[in-house]
Amino acid sequence: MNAIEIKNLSWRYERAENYAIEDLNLIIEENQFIGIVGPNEAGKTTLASAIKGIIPSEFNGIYKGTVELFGKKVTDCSTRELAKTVGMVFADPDSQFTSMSVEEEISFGLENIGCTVEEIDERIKWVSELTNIEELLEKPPYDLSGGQKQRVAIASIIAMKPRIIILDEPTSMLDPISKDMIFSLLQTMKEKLKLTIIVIEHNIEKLVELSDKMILVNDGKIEKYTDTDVFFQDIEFLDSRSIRIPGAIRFMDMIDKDKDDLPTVHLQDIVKTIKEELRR
Amino acid sequence: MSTQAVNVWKLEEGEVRKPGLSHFVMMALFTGIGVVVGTFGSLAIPLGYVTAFWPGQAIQAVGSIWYGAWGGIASFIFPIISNAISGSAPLPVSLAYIPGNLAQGIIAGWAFRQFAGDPRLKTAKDWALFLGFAIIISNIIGAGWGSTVLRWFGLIAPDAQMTVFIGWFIGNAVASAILGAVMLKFISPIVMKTKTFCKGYWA
Amino acid sequence: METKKIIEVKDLVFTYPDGTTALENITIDFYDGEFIAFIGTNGCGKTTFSKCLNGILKASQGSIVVNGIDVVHTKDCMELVKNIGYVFQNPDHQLFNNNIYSEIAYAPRNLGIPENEVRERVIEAAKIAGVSESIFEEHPFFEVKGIRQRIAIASILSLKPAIIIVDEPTTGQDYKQSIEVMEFLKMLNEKLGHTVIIITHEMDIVAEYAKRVIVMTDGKIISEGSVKEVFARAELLEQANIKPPQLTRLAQELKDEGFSPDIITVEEIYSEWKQIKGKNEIAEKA
Amino acid sequence: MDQTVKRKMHRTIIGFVPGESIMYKLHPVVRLSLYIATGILPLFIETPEISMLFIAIILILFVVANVNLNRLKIFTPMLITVGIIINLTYIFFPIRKEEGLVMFSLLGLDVNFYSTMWAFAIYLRIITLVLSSVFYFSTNRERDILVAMRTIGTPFVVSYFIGLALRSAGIFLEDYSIIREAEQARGLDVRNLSFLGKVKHFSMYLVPLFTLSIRKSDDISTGLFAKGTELTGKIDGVKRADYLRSKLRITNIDKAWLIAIILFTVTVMVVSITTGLLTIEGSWIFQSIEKYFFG
Repeated sequence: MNAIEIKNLSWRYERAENYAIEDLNLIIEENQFIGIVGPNEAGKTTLASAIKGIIPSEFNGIYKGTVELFGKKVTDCSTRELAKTVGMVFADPDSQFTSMSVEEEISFGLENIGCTVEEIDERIKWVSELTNIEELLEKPPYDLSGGQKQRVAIASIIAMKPRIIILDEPTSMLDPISKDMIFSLLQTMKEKLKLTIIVIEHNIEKLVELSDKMILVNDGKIEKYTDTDVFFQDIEFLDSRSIRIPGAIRFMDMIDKDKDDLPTVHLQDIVKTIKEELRR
Repeated sequence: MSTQAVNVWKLEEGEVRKPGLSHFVMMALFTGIGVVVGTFGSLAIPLGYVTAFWPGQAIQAVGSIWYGAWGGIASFIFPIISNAISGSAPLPVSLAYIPGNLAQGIIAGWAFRQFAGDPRLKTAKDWALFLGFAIIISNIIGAGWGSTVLRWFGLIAPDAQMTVFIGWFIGNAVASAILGAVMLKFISPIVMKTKTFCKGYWA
Repeated sequence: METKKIIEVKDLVFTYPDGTTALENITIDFYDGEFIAFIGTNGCGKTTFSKCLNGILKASQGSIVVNGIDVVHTKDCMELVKNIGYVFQNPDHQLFNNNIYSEIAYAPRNLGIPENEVRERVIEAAKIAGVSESIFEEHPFFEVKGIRQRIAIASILSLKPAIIIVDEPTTGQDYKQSIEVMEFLKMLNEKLGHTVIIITHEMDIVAEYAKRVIVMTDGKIISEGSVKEVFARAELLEQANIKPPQLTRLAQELKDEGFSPDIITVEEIYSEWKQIKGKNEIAEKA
Repeated sequence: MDQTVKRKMHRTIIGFVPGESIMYKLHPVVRLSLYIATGILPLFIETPEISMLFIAIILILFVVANVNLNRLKIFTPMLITVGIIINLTYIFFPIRKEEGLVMFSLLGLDVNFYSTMWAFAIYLRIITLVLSSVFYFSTNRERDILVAMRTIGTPFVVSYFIGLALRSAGIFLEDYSIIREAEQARGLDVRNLSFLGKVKHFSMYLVPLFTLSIRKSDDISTGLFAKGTELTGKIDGVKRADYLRSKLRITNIDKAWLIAIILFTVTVMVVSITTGLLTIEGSWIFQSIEKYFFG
């Protein structure tokens, strides 16, 4: 089943001169891990907001076309239905933390979608173990580091068990190790929870390791939407769009310049391939 | 000088403004700001309940100019919290202050809408509205009410009410005129372009 | 070549008011014209350290001398500001003027510089930072984040400080913007001779631009040296919870094949690859 | 060893509460009712010695509750100025001066006996009230306040609003300290500023604070939308679950305390209204001073 189906979507913010998204079509199947890349202001966040229904509900502007989630138009969904279907985690962890303690932050969303106290209790236990925040449950927001806040933000969305989860630069404030933790959490989620996960990230090196498919958004349009290895076939094109190519992939590209098969993209596969090449 | 002032409160053609979650959030943020400013105002010059220098009234007035009734609600809630935190008024006194605090907020918002003042304080009329309604009249009512509350609770000698009233009025008015003018002059241009800015009382 | 010491830090200790020690006995020197990167996990003390350097935070013990000024004891914050500029991570914390021109002019005006020279400085700083003169009258609030960040940098540049510290210059920026900011800092460093210190989590950025790397953990400097030296010490980095850039890690995984553990660019790994491959082929033939 | 040491204090927006305290054994609603009781009772007590007893009890509570008494320091200047103001108003504007009980003259000003005694009684009363407020905020975290509010039936939207307001006060304070550093980094020296300069400088704190708040308000609203926020007490016609409250149940001991606090408060109120026991005239101090000056 298609998790997301976007048809001819255009959106222009009130007062803006140009369309942020123009005539965009996209189909994302269930249980996929999608990485979205592209320059800033290209329309990545706008696209995510349209999937989540924040656009057109929370912003004024001109909206054309349709966005369907599991066959139902977002514009026909109530806020609560949307919350149950799509979860979204934003870049700034501070403005997502609106309660006075971590457990309250997680329970707030669950109360909104009508969970009972017992359910909430269970889900908090489950999600805090999954995201490794058990120690933080009673803490207030100003007692947490940026990384901890980002984990709480993710936990509070996962707890709502949405079928689709969108993360908009979820690791912007984090050091490399904390970034790894978030990404391995995403990996676990994908495997265990059979979710559809969409991640917007500038850190392509990490996205590559997890994404089934990658989307390049540029200038309000989708310029490329393919399997991850196919995505890196044409490095010159990606360069022309100022997309950072992970060093190892660039190196592989230099090695098999004249080969036609798909590039190896995962770091461990690259290590293996190089070892094999050297033995040949 | 172009005196052809535009009425910033008039809806443009086809413009739809409706209250939403973002107004609620802005009200909470503004209340938080008021709590901080109010608490520090009370602690900075520690005169206890006769807060002779309390810039909090500026937050109240400006809040209702920018955010209409949302700012009005914030204007009577934040002093309860900031007074409790700074210990400058006990809970019962704080509750008794509510009508005065509401007046200190909402009069400014009403006057600017009623008489088409520009929050950016562009003309002499805007300044007159600001000083006349947002500062002088608001604080006369606020200080009048407040000093009466203090007398009820026996916290001042009944005959001292006039003196306390004058002290209160001057302290609040001077501090708030400065803070309020700075806020309106420097921040209104930004606030007015945001969607939470209220042209009416609720949106 | 003898270069001048520009920052001398001796036995620096910083303790927060609540009693937690953020920095412990740091002793290090920085030289004029260096390009330095501070790296380490969140909360390792790198930001605290850099704030001590320009006197925003007052060191609890020890001494810091910047260009001959005793940072810990000086009362003259102007003198200090002229020598060491600090760009905060979020530009919104430091933009407070009504238009972009006065934003950039703010610091030189604080120094009491005559208005015509202020104007020159503003124009120069804006030009270097890539802020167009056509938006001088605009309100900084309405610019996009990339521009706001440039304005923030320009507002520090107009002070012409010998040392510039930039906290997380590339956070939230896309690749192109990151490159632009970093190329710009590189230009300040190489062409204009500023000493540049960046605080960052992006190891690729460190590998490409920094000359010297300071690794911090729990308020201590646990490793320092050139980029290659530091990234080659895999175990030490692990201790600091830091991972070298992807290519370095690739080379380190291929150590047994003969790759050096301090590779940082694609060109290096490619030329080593050719060498090793060539050797293997010769060995096979023999 | 360091890792196992429990933290001595918990942070709140305005300061710290002790890490461990006997007060935490009580349900937040009991603590709130204690606050309300200690916030009302002093208004029914005129007798100085009983007010002093009350103050002593609150100070003992501070110690029992493990609160760092240093916290009281920031309130000292205020308590002193309040004392001065009360006394001045009652010296300059004496009450019951017609009785003509002048204790002594100070710089040509008659110091009226009854007025002074009254000022003293009122002053003690205000100290009691301030201390009870400080005590409440020194032993309750924000979440306790919210739980207590919800327990006494405050509508969800109100308690949520208060929570969000407190949260934003926290964000506001954090931003403020960063902005202060940023200004310093650009060579702002407040000491050298003229009055007008100081006013202008004031705006330099405000502008970034507000611009940040405006940006954040947008982010927070979309964040709340993303969580399917409903600010009503009912979801689908069913009462909204209250997780936080469910975690803290009211025990029988809590109930006993509640009843005791209410009974005590009501008793004191009744005694105060119906008898003369708690009036200033009934005070032993009042009577002795009266005797000393006027025989």
